[in-house]
Order: sequence, then structure tokens, then C-alpha cells
Amino acid sequence: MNYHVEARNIVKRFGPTVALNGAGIAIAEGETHALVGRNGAGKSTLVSILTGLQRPDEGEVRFAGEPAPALADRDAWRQRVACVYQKSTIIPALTVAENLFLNRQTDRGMIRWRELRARARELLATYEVDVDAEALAGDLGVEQRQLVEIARALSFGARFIILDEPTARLDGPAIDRLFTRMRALREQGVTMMYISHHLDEVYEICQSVTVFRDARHIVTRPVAGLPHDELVSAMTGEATLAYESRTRTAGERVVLAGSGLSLAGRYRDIDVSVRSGEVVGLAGSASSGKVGLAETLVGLRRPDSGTVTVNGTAVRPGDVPAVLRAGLGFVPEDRHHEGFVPLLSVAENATIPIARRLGRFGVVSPARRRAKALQLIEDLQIKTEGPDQPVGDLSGGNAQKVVFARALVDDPSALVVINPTAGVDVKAKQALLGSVEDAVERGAGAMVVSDELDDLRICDRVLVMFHGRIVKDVPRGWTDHELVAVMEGIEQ
Amino acid sequence: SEGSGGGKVGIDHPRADSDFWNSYMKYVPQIAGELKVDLMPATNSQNDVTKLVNNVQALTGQGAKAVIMAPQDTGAIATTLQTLENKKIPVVTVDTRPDKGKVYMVVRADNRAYGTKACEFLGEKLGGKGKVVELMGALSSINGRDRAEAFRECMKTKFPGITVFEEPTEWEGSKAASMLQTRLEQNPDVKGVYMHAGGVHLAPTLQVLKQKGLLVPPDDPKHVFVVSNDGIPQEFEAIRKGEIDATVSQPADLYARYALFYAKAAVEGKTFKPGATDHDSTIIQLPNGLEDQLPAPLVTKDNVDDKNLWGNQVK
Amino acid sequence: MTTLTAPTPRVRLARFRDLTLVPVILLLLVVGAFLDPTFLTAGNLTNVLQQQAAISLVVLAEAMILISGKFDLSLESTVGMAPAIAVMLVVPASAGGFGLGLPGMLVIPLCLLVGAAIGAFNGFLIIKFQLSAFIVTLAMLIIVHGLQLGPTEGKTLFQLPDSILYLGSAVWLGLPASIWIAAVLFAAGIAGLAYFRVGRSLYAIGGNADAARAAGIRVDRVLWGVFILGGMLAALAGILETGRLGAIGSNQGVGWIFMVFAAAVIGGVSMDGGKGTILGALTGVLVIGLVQNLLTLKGVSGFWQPVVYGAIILIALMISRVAGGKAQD
Amino acid sequence: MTTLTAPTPRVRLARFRDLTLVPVILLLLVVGAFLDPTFLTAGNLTNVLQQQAAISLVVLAEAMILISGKFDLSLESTVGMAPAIAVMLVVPASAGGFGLGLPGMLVIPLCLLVGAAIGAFNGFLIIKFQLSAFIVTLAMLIIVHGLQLGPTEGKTLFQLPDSILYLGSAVWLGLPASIWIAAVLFAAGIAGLAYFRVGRSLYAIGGNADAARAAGIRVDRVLWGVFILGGMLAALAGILETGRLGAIGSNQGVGWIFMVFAAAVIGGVSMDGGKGTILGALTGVLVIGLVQNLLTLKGVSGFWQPVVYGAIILIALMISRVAGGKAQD
Ligand SMILES: Nc1ncnc2c1ncn2[C@@H]1O[C@H](COP(=O)(O)OP(=O)(O)OP(=O)(O)O)[C@@H](O)[C@H]1O
Ligand SMILES: Nc1ncnc2c1ncn2[C@@H]1O[C@H](COP(=O)(O)OP(=O)(O)OP(=O)(O)O)[C@@H](O)[C@H]1O
Ligand SMILES: [Mg+2]
Ligand SMILES: [Mg+2]
Repeated sequence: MNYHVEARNIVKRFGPTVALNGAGIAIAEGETHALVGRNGAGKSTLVSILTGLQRPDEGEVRFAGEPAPALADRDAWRQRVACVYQKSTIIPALTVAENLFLNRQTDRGMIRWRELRARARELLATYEVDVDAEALAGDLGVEQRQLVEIARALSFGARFIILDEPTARLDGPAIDRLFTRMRALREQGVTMMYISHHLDEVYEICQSVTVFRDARHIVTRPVAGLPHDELVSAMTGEATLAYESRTRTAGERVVLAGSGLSLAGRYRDIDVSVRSGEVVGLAGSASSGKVGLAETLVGLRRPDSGTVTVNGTAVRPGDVPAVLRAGLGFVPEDRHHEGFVPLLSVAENATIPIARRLGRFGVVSPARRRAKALQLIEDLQIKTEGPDQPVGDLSGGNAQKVVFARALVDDPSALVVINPTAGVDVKAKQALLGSVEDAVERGAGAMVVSDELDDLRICDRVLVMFHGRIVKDVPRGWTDHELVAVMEGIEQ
Repeated sequence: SEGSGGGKVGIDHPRADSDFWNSYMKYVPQIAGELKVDLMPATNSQNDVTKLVNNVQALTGQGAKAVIMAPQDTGAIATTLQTLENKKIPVVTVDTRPDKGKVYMVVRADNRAYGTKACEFLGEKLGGKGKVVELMGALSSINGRDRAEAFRECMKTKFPGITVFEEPTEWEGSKAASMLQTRLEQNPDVKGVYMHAGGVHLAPTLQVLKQKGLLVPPDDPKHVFVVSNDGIPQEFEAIRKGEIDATVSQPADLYARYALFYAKAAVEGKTFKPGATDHDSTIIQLPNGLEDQLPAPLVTKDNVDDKNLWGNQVK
Repeated sequence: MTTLTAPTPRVRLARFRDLTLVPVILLLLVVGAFLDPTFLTAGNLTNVLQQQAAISLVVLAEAMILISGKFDLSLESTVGMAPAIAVMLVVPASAGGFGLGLPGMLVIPLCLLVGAAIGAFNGFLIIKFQLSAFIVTLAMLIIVHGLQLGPTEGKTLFQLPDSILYLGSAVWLGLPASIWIAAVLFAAGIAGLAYFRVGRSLYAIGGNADAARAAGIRVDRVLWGVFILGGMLAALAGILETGRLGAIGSNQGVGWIFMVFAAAVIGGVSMDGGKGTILGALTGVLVIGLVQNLLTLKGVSGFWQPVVYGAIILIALMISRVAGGKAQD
Repeated sequence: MTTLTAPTPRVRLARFRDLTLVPVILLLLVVGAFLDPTFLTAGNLTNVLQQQAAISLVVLAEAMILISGKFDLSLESTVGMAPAIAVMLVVPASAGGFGLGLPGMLVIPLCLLVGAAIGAFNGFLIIKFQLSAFIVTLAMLIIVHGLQLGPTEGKTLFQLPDSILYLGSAVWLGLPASIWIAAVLFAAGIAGLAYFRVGRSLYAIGGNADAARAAGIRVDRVLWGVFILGGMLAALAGILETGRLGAIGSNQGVGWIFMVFAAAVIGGVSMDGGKGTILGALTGVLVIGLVQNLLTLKGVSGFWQPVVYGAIILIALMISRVAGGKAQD
């Protein structure tokens, strides 16, 4: 068979971890091929091997039947494959224009900046990315950076493009635009490999799918006619039921409230309250101000005006320790930025907020910390070598679970989770949403800040923000279309 | 090799980065052979009093019966001297005089005399008026301070008509060059330069004077009179060429010779009294010991070829 | 599935990473014993420890500051300046003091206070004013030293109150007091950073300050505390050094900071924060002390000493690189 | 819709961040002119430039190394060692040389070669062996200086071939040659880092080495080149300094590195890599040179100079912090 890209019997080890164990993939010319698998299955590792960033310990990579170029020959690799990596490859101190044309600012001689900026603006316009080419990339939001990365990868004109979880940080309209673009590329005969934890996207955009599990290749099938359940069970190795969100009745006690909150440029005149036994969604598309609001509620931001009350205590604005002490737990927006300390162990990351209760006189007892961590690992099904493994060595989804563990460790009476399932596999997603619901069943009140419809389905009501204001309080029972329309500001 | 009185002598050298001390270090083993001193391998404290203290501990640990040192920071060795006294190990210090703590003998030239000699020479050549730049050593070194104080006092009392610009160079050639250059820009009528250390200040001074077109013979009215300290061969060369006018020769050879001489005498249990010696010097009484003040001759064009000057003996 | 597979060969290795210099130390002891009979005597080893006691406190301070992701170059100037100013506050003008007539008993508290004040000022500029720690403390290195040179006019202070001399020269239970003090403080540092909440928070802050903040650690307060503690440790180092030397020269502490960094880094403390242990830093100090002692005992020419010395630092670095297994930063 | 609101004002400001020290320089010129009539004369300003020419080349080298995210402390030792070894290779034994009898013409190429070799060795340890740049170059600072002290036995080299003296003392078109050389090299550096791919790749590497690698930049090769170029610039600085001073003392360059970092950082170069410009570094050098010159002209007491000096660095730092608007790292 004539494959455009082929990787055979790839083995890759990182110390004691086997990231790929004889796995492979074969992608036919012109198809859009999905690669799915649980967190840590080895998908991103395969990406770095297919793009020539890492050398496999065993196995071979072929492009159009030819052996892959030498690792040092970066130009040859770049002619064959372009990639949007899972980890950001944006350089914050450089402008968007330069990031787009990194290391190809000019063919030879001096760089003509004016021309480069014009080319960048043109490129951004082609892909409908509304970003100023002269802005510093570091000043962009996460979504905008992601769009810049995608535009860059697409701009190489390579015949093979890899997209590793490009949609984890994009909202609905941006995803739609990306798919339109991908379809156009496919019509031009471009081959693509697409990685995502959103299986509906796989069905929407891909022709065939490969499943990895525990570092091995499990199955490759055409998407058409592949039942959803079968795909999920190939990924998880067991039959899995679709997530059943639970119903409950909210209590009377208000556990989290914000009143009269305003922050210039982010949101205005916000009043929210979450009662115990209730899950409140906070939705809104890009720049709606929802994350800014959520970060204010948990103390990461100080509002210009207004007050935040946790468990009946008015907390000093912008004071995280006070908020935590009042009984709130939270999952921040970007786990790499505020979620965990990569060099510290799973146990330690998860137990920082309760360190004062793990021993007396300021001592932290390692034994008690370990015991607590083992319990959290069990509860949240974190895949790790043990409580002593540094979080930096975990796969993205498992790192996110550690961040959840940290939020839940103190048995919070109020819980705020922002983008809780970004980059998390189906099974883990269920586990994380389940843990939110478990906490609520124990009497907490939760706020889920997301524009993932799957996340919002567990909510008893969804507050929709648009341009910095709460525009609607949608009760349970909405249809996808209704909610999206409100989020896009099409319908009030 | 077993010396006559028995007992090893430990020696610590103060630094390895100045021409004066390098000459001294060369003389030491040579003269130790002549005087039959049982000398231990020398340590070097690299201008760091902490190292000096550690080195002395190591030397006594290895069985030194007398110690020769040249503490550049004379205060911080008080405790060490106390310890050595308790252990009955006599100490000869070279070049500097510890302010506290017992010493058997201090071997040094009178650094205040350097300052005074330089002042008198410049004062006379300038006829008691005009401007002089003084390139000072490190302010934290006792020798630098002695020279500076004596120079300042002498100028104030004997030549009040002369303006002195004091430039703290930290014994660095680069600083000396910049400061002299800047001062000459500001005061083109500077007529004299006093350098605390020829080893570091000579070449930069000559370069700056050359650049300004001031490196002219003494009979030219543009000539700037330069007096140096140290007595290294390059200074003599410059004196012969008429580029500088004088230097105070600090006797590196005599420092080495008499340090070893007194250390050996100490091991042998000899004692000395204040008064004139047999080598053109005077022993004076200090509160904490004795000091042999060795002669430090002023070298000018007249006596620059004197074979006895140590700068004319090194090759 | 929670797979707790074969627990942790790498974790165990990671623990030993603190101790990568232990074989180096053993090697030095053996080689040293062959090279010089004096080397492996109790007296000589005591000397080494005593000589390293003061600088080791600065290493302790720097290690804590580095672990919390910051930097302090000015510690070396504090070593000389804090005791000098404290002494000048209590001794009469005739002995070089300010002539304030404060009681001599106060000299140690005053010295620690001066150290704390310098640390607090550094902390203010770095944390509140958000300036680069490297360059702030570089400027402070110059300024603090100037604040010693200025009042003393570069002169050595000899007439010191007894209390400041005591710690550096006393002998307790057959060992110099400074060794006991350093030992106790290192033990406290090792325990504090391994088992105490505040100590652990240094690792969190150094590893990811934003995450530490989000986890409820009062990052600014802890960092400030670390700078102040660092200044006080440097001042205490100054007290020990003063007692050992019997006077305060204008160069006390000058040039130490390079050795301090060398000791901390070959001991496994990362310049990027969040990594390393106090025990590791201690092994770094010991290696440097033993090498210096050996070079002195063997009378290696002063000209070539730096080469031998630097080469040994490089070799120790390579050993901890190979043993540690990870690229350094 | 993804709309990025209010985009450009901060971008424009960012451009001016390189020039935050320009008002400081202007202020110094005005204040200096009032304080001393000599200050604002062509002769004096020429002197300042000449005095800073050599160190400015080291700042240029360090700025490039910092921008690419690395660190080199050993440059200061290269300033003395490279010319000393080159001179010893060509002068006869009677003048302190090795007595190899190589032609005197070779001294400048040899000197640059020695600098390049030191840079290459640093690069080898840091890039290939993946050791910490800080500590490798700290050890190399000591070793390289030792490699000057050892062969010279600490002596000053007075008898130099004419060719090495020429550049540091010649006058071209009414200005010292060293000013021309520094000016040309800075112009090349400014243009190279702003308009050429290899220069831009330093920013990419310093900003995110993995991303740079993914973009096809040969990270290791570029870094190695930067270290080698840095060593050569330091050697050239040594040549200029030798010509200016007329001899090579055993501590030529010693202590420079602090000033070099201070100049680069107050000029806006980040210690964390990826940020800053050569033009900014140049303004940093000028501020430091003007301050030193003013302190000399006014005859500020040597004891208090460090305080004034350090305080001015701090103030310049605060100004660039306030003008730049961002926290420093
Ligand atoms: N540089 C590395 N060092 C050590 N272990 C690594 C490294 N990179 C990946 N791993 C490990 O290899 C395994 C596979 O990781 P990989 O990133 O390929 O997973 P993934 O399938 O992309 O997961 P996710 O969906 O969370 O992105 C994980 O166990 C991970 O911890
Ligand atoms: N650091 C910042 N400085 C200035 N403006 C910012 C900053 N971060 C975000 N903004 C702007 O504030 C507005 C609201 O941002 P916010 O992140 O709260 O929106 P959001 O609802 O989280 O959007 P998304 O759904 O994309 O995460 C946007 O216009 C955004 O561009
Ligand atoms: Mg991945
Ligand atoms: Mg957002």
C-alpha cells in the first residue's frame, strides 16, 4: 500500500517510561487522519518523532516511501511536515509577524521588516486571524497565540500537516474557521494528522482514525461507520458508558457570591451567587470576560469595585490565601502557568493548600502527605509512577488531574473550575466532571467556567457572558444550538 | 636539608600579581640557600587575609617553628598572631607592620618616607607651585595609606602652593589611565605625577602622557615630572630615557634577606635590641615588637645605574 | 486505571542527587591522606571546618535564596559591612567608632539588625519594585561595601567589644564554637527546607511562583523573609569571621560570592530556582574547603593554584552532571 | 469574533524601551556641564569614549550571549589572558616570552585565536556537556586567569610588539582608533541582531530554545558561534586595553564583569534571555562611563565613590523599569 506518511514499530523511552512501545501509524495521501488515545498514550511523542525533533529508539519513519531525512537536516524535515505542537512554540518577546516567519524572515541578506509585516498581515488575513502583526506575541491571549501557531503551520505549504490538540483552547467559531480551512487544504490534496480529545471533531473532519493505548497501536479504521462506543472502548480498553449527569436540588446556603464587581476592560456590574448543592456554569465566547470574572472570584485578580463573599465571609479582594481559608478550591485557566510546580512531586503539588494540617508546629509530615496523595491518586485515577513523581513528567491530562486534586484536597465548600477539561481525554474528562459533582453532592457549590458544551451539561444553570456582562441565566435543559446562539450574542 | 639551629621556617607570600612581590619571591629560595635556612614550601595568600590565616594554620600544622608573612591587611591577623604567640612561634612580618599582636621583627622600609621623598622631589622640581596628580594604591592597604598620608602632610606643610589631586586607583592600571587622562583634560597644566606603584601605574601613565604629547625630556617646558615607587627595572629604564624622573627603590632583595635572617635567628633563640644595625638600617621599638627599617633609596638619573639596586640585579 | 507501577527507581536516584559530591569528598580524603600526612589529622580537618564555617553560612543563605528562585550578590559585602557598622556604633570615637556610646553588649544584635535591614531593602527593590534581582544586588554589593569604606575610611577596626570576638574564637566541647554554630544552622536549614511548610514553600515559589501564589502561598512575604534571613546569616558569618581574625578589615568578605555560588551550584542547587538541597550545598562547601586545604598543604604555586582549583570545580560539576543525569540550568 | 482591542500603543512603547536610558544620558550631560566646565568638552567626551571602548566590546559580547539565553563570566579573564599569551608566543624569552620566535605580526591573530579557543571550550562544556553556563564560566574565569598568571608568573609584560600597541593608541581622523573600532563593531552588532536571520535567531533561542529548534534553527551551532565570537570580542577588548595601557598587567580585565553586566542590564538586556538590544547595551555603557568620568572630575572621595556609583546604577535601573513598564527578570 502506498502511504504518504508511515511510522513503523516505533519505540521511545524516557528513562523508565516507555512512551511508545512498537507503535506505528500509516496515513494515506490526501486523507485527514485522526490519532486518539488517552492522556499519556504517546500521541505527542509520535508527533515529535514524525517532525524530526526526537529520534526514535527503534523503528523507522518514511515519507512517500522514502526514509526520513537525517535529524540534523531541519530544512528537509520542514519541507515534508509542518506542525502545530501541543506545547506552545510561540516566542513571547518577538512580534507576531516574526513568530510567523521565524527563521525564514528572508531568503538571504537583510530582513526587510516592512515587507515582512505586510506578508504577516496577509497571512493572518488569509486565515482570518484577527491579530495585530506588530503586537508582541507575549501580549496575546492563549487562543490568539494558538491561532498564530495554526496560521504559521499552514503557511509552510507542506504536503503533510500535524495538528496536536489545536482546538483545546479554541472557542466554537474559531474551531469552525479552522475546519473550513482544513477542508480547503484537503481539497488541495494536503495530508493531515489530527489529534484531539473531542471525538465529535474526529467524526466531523477526519476520514480515518488510529487509536493508541498504553504506548501501543490498537486499531486503525475508517471513521465512517465506526460506532462512537467502539472508538471509546478502543481507547479505554473497556466498555464505557456515556456520561450521565446527575440531578440534585440546590440548598439554601450561598457559598460563593460576588456583588457589584467591575474590572475595567474585562467585565462590568456583575452579581453572581452559587448555592450549596448547585453547579453553576459560566459560559461565553472569546473576550466575554468570564475568565477574568472567575479569576476575581478566586482572588487571582483584584476587581476595581465590588465584593466577593465565600461561605458568608467577605474576603479581601485579590487575596488568594484568604479565599482558600474561607473554604474555596479552584482550578486555574492555564495549568502550566498557575496550576502546578513542575519540579515538585504529585503529592506535594496536591497538598500545598492543606500543608498546615499535615503536621504540627509548621512541620509537614511526609508520611501523612504520602497517604493523602495516594488517596487522591486513587480518587482521581491519576496515572503516575507514584506520589513522588514530579508533575512536570506527567502527561497533560494527568497533570490537570493533579491540579484538580489540589482544588479538592481541602474538601472545599465552594469550587471554581476554569476550563476544567482542556486537553483531557474522554475517560479523564468524565472522572474530572464526576469529581466536581461528587464535591457538590457532599454539599459544596461549584462554578464551571468553560465554553465546552460537555462541561456545561453538568450544570444546573448556565450564566452566559457577552462583552463583559452576564446576559442570560439559562436553566438546565438547553439544546446545544440555543446555548451557542446566546454565547455568540446572536440571541438574547 | 637541616639548618644549623634546627627547626623549619614557614613562609607565606602575599600575592602573585605584582612585579615587586614576584622579585621578592624569586629572591627567597636563593637567599634561603645562602643563609642555610630550612625553608618549607611557600604558601601564597593571594592578597586575601582569610587565605593567609588558613595558610598559617597549615604551616604550623606541618611543624613550622617560625613564620614569615606579609599581611597586606594588617588588622585582620591579630587573632592569628595571638595564636602563634601562644604556641611560642615567632613571627617575622615583611613590608607591613601589624597594629596588634606580637611580632618578633618587622622587616620593612618606611613607607611614610616614600611619600615624603616623593613630595620633596616633586616640590623642588615644581618650585613649590602648580598641580600634581597622585595615583594612589588601594585605600584599604596600609602601605597605600602611609604613602598617601605622608605625601599629603608633606605637601601641606612644605609646599602649600601645590594642588594635589588624589586618585584612588585600587592598584589598577586601567583606573589609573582613565583618571590621569580625565584629570589632564580638566587641568592641562598638571606638572607632576606621583605613582604609588610603578608595577601597575608606570605603563599606563607613560601611555597617557605620550598620547597627550607630554612625554618630553626634562628640559622641555612641557615636561611632566613623574615620581614612582617600587624600583622595578622598567622604572629604571624609563628614568634612563628621561620619561620619568625618580623612583623610590623598595628593596625586594633586602626584604627577602632580612626576613630569612631574622626568622633563622628567632628559631635559634637570638634576641635583638633597638639601635643601628650592621646593614645601614635602624631597629626601632614597637609596642608589639621590633622593626628593622631598611633603607629605601631615591633613584634618579644620577644613581640609576648603581649595581646595588635590586632592580639592576634581576634578569 | 491507577497504575502504581514498580515504585520509583528514578525517585530514589533523585534523592541521591544531593549526595553526588560524597564520592568526591571521599576521594579527596583518600588522595589527600596519601599526599600529605597532616591532611587526615583531626587537627587539620577541624581547621578546615573552622575555616569554612563563616563562608558556609553565606552558602546556606544563598542556597535558600537560589532555591526560591532569586539571587543575592550583596551578601559578600554584608559580611564585612554589618559587623563594621555594628562595632562603630558601640566603640568610642577614639577606637574609630561613631562615639554614640551604646553598650558593647548590643554589638551582635545590632550586627544582625544591619544584615536584616540590607536584606529587607533588597527585598523591597526586588519584590515590591520588581527589579531584576541580579542587578539590584550587584548594585547593592557595591553600595554596601561603600557604606563600610566610607565611615571607616578604609581602615581596619581593631578595638572590638569582647562579645563580637567571642563566637568566632571560643571553643565548646573541644571544637571551635563557629563549627557548632554552622552545624546547628545547617541542621536547621536541612530540616526546615525538607520538613517544614515554609521551607517547602521556597521550592514551590522557586519552581513556579504563580502556581505557588494560586495555591495560597504568600509569595511576597516568604521571599521577603528569605532575603532578610539571608542578610542576617551573612551578618552572622561576618561575626564569626571577625572573631576568627580578631579585627574587621575593609576587605572582609570581598570576593566570597564567587566561591559561594560555586559551592552551592556544584552542590546541586540550581540557578533557576526550585531545585537543590541544603545538604547538597553543604557538600559543595566541604569540597571547596578540602581542595583549598590540600593546595595549601602541598604548597602548589600561587600562580597555578587558580587553574587546579577551577579545574576541580569543573570536574565536580561534571560528576554531579553525570550522576544527576539531567542537563543543568 | 476574536477581536484584539486597542493593540498598538504598547508596541510602540516597547520600541522605545531600548532608549529608556537616553534621558538619563541627557540628564548626566546637563548636570555634568553644570558641575564641571571640562565635562562637556569634545576632548573630555572623547576620553570617556576611549576609556569605555575596550569594556564596551565585552558588553557587546555579553549582550549577545545574554540575548541568546546564556551567560559568560569568563570574558573578563580573556581580556587579560588572550593578549598576554599571544605576546608571550611572539616575544623572546628575555622579554618574558616562551621564546618560540614567532613573528611579531602574528600577535593580533594569535590573540583572537586564543579568545576563540576559550569561547569554544566554554561552548563545548555548556552546549555539548550541558553544564550550567553560570558555573562553567565561573570556573573558567578562575582557570583562564590562572593560565595568565602561571606562564607570566604574575609579571607585567612590558616589552610588547608594536602591532598590539597600535590599535589601542593610534588616532584615525582625529579620533582614537579604538573608538572607531568599537563604533563599527556596535553598528555591526545592532544591524546584525536587528536585520539578519542569524541575529534574530539569537532572540528566538533565548526566548524559547525548543521553539527555535522546531523552527529549524541550528541552536547548538548558533550558540557555539556566539560563545566563540564573544571570546574573540573579549580578546579584541584586551588588545585595545593593552594598547591604551602600554603593558599587560596580571590583573588586566579583572573585576570588569560586574560592570559589564550592570551596563547590559540597565541597558535593557534581560538576564533571562530573548530580550534587549545592542543599542540598549551601548546606552548602558555610556551611562556608566559618564558617571565614572564625573566622579573623577569632581574628585569624589574614593571611599564614598562606590556608594554614589551603585546608587546611580539603581536609579538607572528604576528609570528603565518605570519607562519599560514591565517587571524585570
Ligand atoms: N521528555 C519527557 N521526559 C519524560 N517522560 C516523558 C517525556 N515526554 C513524554 N513523556 C512521557 O511519555 C508518555 C507519553 O506522553 P505523550 O506526551 O506522548 O502523551 P500524549 O498521548 O500526547 O498525552 P496527552 O493527551 O495528555 O497530550 C507519558 O507518560 C509522558 O509522561
Ligand atoms: N493581560 C491582559 N491585558 C490586557 N487585556 C487583556 C489581558 N488579558 C485579557 N485581556 C482582554 O480582556 C478581555 C476579556 O478577557 P477574558 O480573558 O476575561 O475573556 P474570556 O471570557 O476569558 O475569553 P475566553 O473565552 O477566550 O477565555 C479581552 O478583550 C481580552 O483581550
Ligand atoms: Mg499530547
Ligand atoms: Mg481567556
